[in-house]
Amino acid sequence: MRFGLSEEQQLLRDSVRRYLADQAQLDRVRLVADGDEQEASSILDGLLNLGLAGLLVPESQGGLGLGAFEAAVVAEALGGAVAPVPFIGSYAMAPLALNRAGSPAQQEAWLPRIAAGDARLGVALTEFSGARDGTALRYAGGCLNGTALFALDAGAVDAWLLADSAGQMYLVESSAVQQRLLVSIDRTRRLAELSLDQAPAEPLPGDRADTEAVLDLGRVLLAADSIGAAQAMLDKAVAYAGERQQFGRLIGSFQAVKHLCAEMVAELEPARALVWYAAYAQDALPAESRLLACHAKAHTGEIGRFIAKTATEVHGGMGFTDMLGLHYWFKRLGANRLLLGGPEQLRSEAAQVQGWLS
Amino acid sequence: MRFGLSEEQQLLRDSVRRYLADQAQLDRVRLVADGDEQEASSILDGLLNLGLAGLLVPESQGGLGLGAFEAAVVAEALGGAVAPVPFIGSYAMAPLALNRAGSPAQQEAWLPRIAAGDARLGVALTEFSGARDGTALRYAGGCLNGTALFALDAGAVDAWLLADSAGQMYLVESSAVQQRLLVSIDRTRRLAELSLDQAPAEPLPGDRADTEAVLDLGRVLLAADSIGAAQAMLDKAVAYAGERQQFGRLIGSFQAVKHLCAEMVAELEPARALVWYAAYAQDALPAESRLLACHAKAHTGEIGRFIAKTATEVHGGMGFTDMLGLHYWFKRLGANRLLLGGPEQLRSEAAQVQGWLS
Amino acid sequence: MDLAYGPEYETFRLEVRSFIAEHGHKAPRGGVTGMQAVLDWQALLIEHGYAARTIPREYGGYGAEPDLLKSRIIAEEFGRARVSTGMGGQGIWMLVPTLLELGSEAQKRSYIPPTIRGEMLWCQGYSEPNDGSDLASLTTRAEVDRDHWVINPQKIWTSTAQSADMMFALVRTEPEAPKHQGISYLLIPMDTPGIEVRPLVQMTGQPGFNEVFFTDVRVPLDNIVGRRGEGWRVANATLSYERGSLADPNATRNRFEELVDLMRAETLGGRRVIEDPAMRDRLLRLQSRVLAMQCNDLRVLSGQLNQDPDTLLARLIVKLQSTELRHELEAMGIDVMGELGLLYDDSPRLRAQGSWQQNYMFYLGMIIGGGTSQIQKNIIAERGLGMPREPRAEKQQAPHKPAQGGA
Amino acid sequence: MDLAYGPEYETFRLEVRSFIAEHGHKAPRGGVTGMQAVLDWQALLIEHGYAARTIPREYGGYGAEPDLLKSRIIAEEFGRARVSTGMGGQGIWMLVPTLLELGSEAQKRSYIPPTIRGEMLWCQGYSEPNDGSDLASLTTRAEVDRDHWVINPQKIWTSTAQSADMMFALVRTEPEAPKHQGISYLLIPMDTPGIEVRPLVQMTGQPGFNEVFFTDVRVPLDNIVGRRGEGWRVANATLSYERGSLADPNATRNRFEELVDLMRAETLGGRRVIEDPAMRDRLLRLQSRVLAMQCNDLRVLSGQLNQDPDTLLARLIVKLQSTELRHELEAMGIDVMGELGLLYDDSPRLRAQGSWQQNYMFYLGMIIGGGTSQIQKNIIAERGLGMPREPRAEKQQAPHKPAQGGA
Repeated sequence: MRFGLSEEQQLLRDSVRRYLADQAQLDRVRLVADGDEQEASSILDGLLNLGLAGLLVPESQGGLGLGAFEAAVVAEALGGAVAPVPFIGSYAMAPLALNRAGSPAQQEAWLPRIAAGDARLGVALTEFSGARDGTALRYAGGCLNGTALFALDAGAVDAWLLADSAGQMYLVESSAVQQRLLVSIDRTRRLAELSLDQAPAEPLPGDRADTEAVLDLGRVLLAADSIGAAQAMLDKAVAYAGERQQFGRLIGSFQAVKHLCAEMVAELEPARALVWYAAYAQDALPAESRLLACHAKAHTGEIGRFIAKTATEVHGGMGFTDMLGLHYWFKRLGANRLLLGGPEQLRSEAAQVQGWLS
Repeated sequence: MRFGLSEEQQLLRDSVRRYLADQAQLDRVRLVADGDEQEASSILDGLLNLGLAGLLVPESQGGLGLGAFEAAVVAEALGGAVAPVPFIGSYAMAPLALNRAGSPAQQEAWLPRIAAGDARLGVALTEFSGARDGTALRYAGGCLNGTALFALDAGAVDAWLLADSAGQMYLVESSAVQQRLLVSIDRTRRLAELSLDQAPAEPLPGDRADTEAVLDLGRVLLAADSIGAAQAMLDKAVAYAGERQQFGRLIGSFQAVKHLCAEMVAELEPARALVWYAAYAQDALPAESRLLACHAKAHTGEIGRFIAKTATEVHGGMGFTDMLGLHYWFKRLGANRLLLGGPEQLRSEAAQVQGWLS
Repeated sequence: MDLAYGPEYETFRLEVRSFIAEHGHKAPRGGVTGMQAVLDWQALLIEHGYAARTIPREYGGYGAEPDLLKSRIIAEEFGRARVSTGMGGQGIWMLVPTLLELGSEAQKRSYIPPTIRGEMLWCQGYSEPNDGSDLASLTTRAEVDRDHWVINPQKIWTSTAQSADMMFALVRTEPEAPKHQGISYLLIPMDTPGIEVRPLVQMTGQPGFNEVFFTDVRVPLDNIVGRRGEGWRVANATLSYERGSLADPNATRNRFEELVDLMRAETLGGRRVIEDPAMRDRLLRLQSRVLAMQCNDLRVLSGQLNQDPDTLLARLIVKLQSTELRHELEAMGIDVMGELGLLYDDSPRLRAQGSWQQNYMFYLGMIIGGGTSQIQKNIIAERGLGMPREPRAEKQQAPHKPAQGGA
Repeated sequence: MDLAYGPEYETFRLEVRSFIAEHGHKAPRGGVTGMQAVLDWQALLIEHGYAARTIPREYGGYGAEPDLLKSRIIAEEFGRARVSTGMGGQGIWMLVPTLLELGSEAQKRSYIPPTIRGEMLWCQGYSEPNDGSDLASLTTRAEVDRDHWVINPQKIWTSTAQSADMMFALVRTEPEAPKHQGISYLLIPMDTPGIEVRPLVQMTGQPGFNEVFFTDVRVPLDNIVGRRGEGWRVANATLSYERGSLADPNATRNRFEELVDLMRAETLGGRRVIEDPAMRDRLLRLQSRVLAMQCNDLRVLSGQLNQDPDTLLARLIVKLQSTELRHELEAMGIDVMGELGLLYDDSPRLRAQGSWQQNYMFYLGMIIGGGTSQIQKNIIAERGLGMPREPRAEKQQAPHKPAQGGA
């Protein structure tokens, strides 16, 4: 029995962490956040060389054939470094969607290229996960029309994976989609609004349950990303409190500061265990997987906001400026809280999953 | 402009406080809590001698003709001493009900006797304020049948004021009602279950709005009682922290203890202002009175629970035993939170009052 | 992640289940069972290795090797079936492990067998009126008079002192030594002349704690565990057992399920409480935390099994989080019932024997006892996160009230 | 309770209203108004006594007697109409009151008139990189060189330093004196050679604070307010003005109403957010707190009017509670929008110019600035509740990293 990472999983985590520590330091994150495309693709290329693109692609299609837990291990490492790369959409949700719901032809067409790092998909599930406004996607005569908001891992993609409000998924070549980038508080990842006007679209044969599984995976990985980001903020707060002096004392020796840090860790440790278990459940415990995905994301949303605020407070004025770059983590946690559904919505879905709705 | 107590109101408060400090010390509260009827009526008699019975009775009926604000001033003082006496039901809600909704004959019959301390009414509004279970009151042929729960200020009453689920109020002589005392965690006030079997009942001519006003007053006064009780707990915590030594220091010099006390006061002060304003609104601001009654009670319910817990924690093990009697305040706050509706219910009513319900 | 315990353990689980299926009906339940049934059940559990499992056979135990997973399976299966896992208390949880580690052979032979059988009950004599969280400042002393210790004057917060046969106590034996080095660990028969027990009523209304007064209480010199002056170290061996036994996430999960049932059962204004979306959102917030603590518990278990180094923090936060969480669960139960949640003791209309109300207060006691939440946060920050200690302060005096009159 | 201001004041309120009705259209709004319009509006306000109301006429003000209720009415009516009450900033809020209290006649005549007209902008030079909450430990020094102060080396967190004409600053002039007694309060023209301003970008993405570097910056000796070494006392006179201006419960109430509007406007899955009972319960929790802070504000006002002694605590908790509350209001606005709440800057689909997102961060800055919530709690406990101070500690050193190699 082992609740946690196997040795292979630790190696995976360590290799991603090491790469990010070497190649995605804060100054490079800043460059990407400020729009430097070259830096962005250079950081991504290095990560793909570690095999991240094929993580969830079956071995028969040239991937590593690993599962949601390994993807969560990677997401936690990426969040820890606020890595400015596409991952959750392009290299986790999209492969899972193709693998579970795609036709053999669709799988052949995309999975080997994704695994090789030769193709990348953006993912737009918001019409299914929680539509705002009057946006909608309508499929008729082999074409999709309408608007999809908050497409994940946007930018230079080869195709889009979309879902409509009924949970039907589609593939659309990027050339048929008008992409308008959205500006998010979190500059480390890219969101877009997609407009489709008679865009030729291939439905995926899978059913609504597949779309739910893809959405659940996305939610779990956003939660894992938040665990990594929150841990980084906590570590920075503890380190700062151990260096900064006020009133002739290290601020970390003040009980008030100590207790803020203790409260953060007291929330973070159980949340991490919950996220790990939820990730494991995506592969191993289908009866619990939806419920755990909702809770993992709702709960990290709540504690992530608490930790983002509290760690910033421990830094005092320094936390509020750009000098230490702390706000990149703050904003990443803020974005993760709301992408693919905020806490209240997720809890309401959790009630539904358990049959508690009237 | 004065937001707070006038000089007369301060005198009223001080006279009640002084009386309670002299005549309702903790050891006498204990006796009443343990069932000593004689102590109970002796404490009550002294209070009635201060004029509390006639506070809300019009001068024309032999009372003082004061308002909800004065009643809140008294309730705050009573809560501060966990005074083991009937007040909110018998001497505030009942007179208001008679005054607003009673016929001239009913007013004549009861108000002068209440003001003189010669008669006392218990109040059972729960069928209207939030019925549990399958209890119900049915009126037919001049008689009430059914069950009413959580009658306030129970015990040796002369008559009962009851409301049915539609908000119609009734007076029923106590001899026609079977009273079964309920045992509450709060032993300082008495709750009862009433059973009525063909009990002759006099409807009050007033309408549902009158019943709402009576309920609102009850809620505001429970909130005021909680402010008094919470203030007492805070005062005790601060005093204890200033005497108790641990690790060679006064525990009040530990930042953690200081911050617990600061958090209590930071919640308590605005809540007190809210309750005062809500009490004032019952007399002076009819357009806001319902909303403020809901908020005053919901909010003191929340902060009362927080302060009850936190002040107990500051006392450590001493707070958990009967030695200092702190738990009488703890339990009074617990009871006030739920009587006539808990926070969630009250907030839902507040939404309704503002037209926010779908 | 590998949550399977393996085939050997699944076989063991089936054994446990069949034991429960066969014998479970004999287990004591609620408050109605007589003492003999409790003792018989305890003996049966020891015989099958479900109690005193790792206590050596020569001291009356079952003599199995320590095996975290088997212990876990026993707890899981008995918990699921809601069958008692036998007697507990400070003798079994705290004294027996301490004696096994640091007691003399004679002490082990005299005390362990009757203790684990439930025939010798113990209470803990650590706290004193003035020490609270600062246990090491205790001042109750034992002085040597020929072949006896002579003990004075008082302990407090002593649970079960009235029914206990024995007390294990910390007393100051070297008043000149530094605070932590002048303490010894003594075993005191509770029928020794000079001991007086006075109950302290708790806020729940029940007696639970006691004050214990000592007036020249004499116990033989060899009633000491470990050496003179080493009592602090002996007690700390025991304290780590205590902390481990405080919080059971499976009990919390069971309680959460009872909360859901309560929300399905109770109504307000004719609507089931579970149908109130605001209450349901609150329920689901709690469910997130219940699940998180269950997962945290699995991680801690895994850390013990696999010697994972990164589970220290997961372990240190358990007392703080689990007591606060349980307190909030009970609080919500009260709110679900509304005014019914105020009822207590033998009140008409009382629900669930008043257990929500009682536990609400009991778990506030758990938050306070065994290191308050404030102390826990210090421990997490200093031991877990390595944050700097507070600078040492000079001794501070309580402000004296000004004397009346006079110069 | 008497919430009426009385007939004199109700007449005054009507005057204010008719001024607003007649002139309100000239008030600057949003970011589009030119500087001249701002100055014209300021002049008009001073002329009618709605700005610089109590500043004596000889210093360019309106010269009215201080009257809390009239000031309140002005704030209420302009707030209700959402019309600007004129220019603010550290010069008007902090420096002018300080000069009126402690400045020389010459200082008053030179600085107050242009400051209140908005023609002379000030920044505050208090904080330094190493002092943070411990302001009195500042080390930037001014040394006398003939008839000038010579100032070195650095201030930080200086808002509006780039646009300011002048700085009022605390500098250490007697390095040998005790911490609080060696400080002086100087007025420094920002165009003095040797001053360099470097902006600090905030988490909101906007510049706001600055670092200001001084290299042998020379200002005349008589640019001191109060006496040499008395700067701490001078600054404290000013600090009390600053704290008063931080939190405006009427602005919070307006923002709450915008939150309700937002919940009516935004939808999720086709349903308006206000129809979600869980979100509505959260909204109502906030409403309780908004109302409570409004009432608390009335109580504080009343305390000032009537010299009530029991409003000290109500005043001390304002900074803590109002900044935390406002931060939570803004946070809820983001949640109401869901993913739309992530949008920022000039994003397509941005709502309300991104004000919820920006304020969410800005008010976290307010929580931190001007005494963090932790410092506020100390103040409440010690000054408000009279709790004992922490024992003084010896100076503590940051742990040094072990040197590489070597003995």
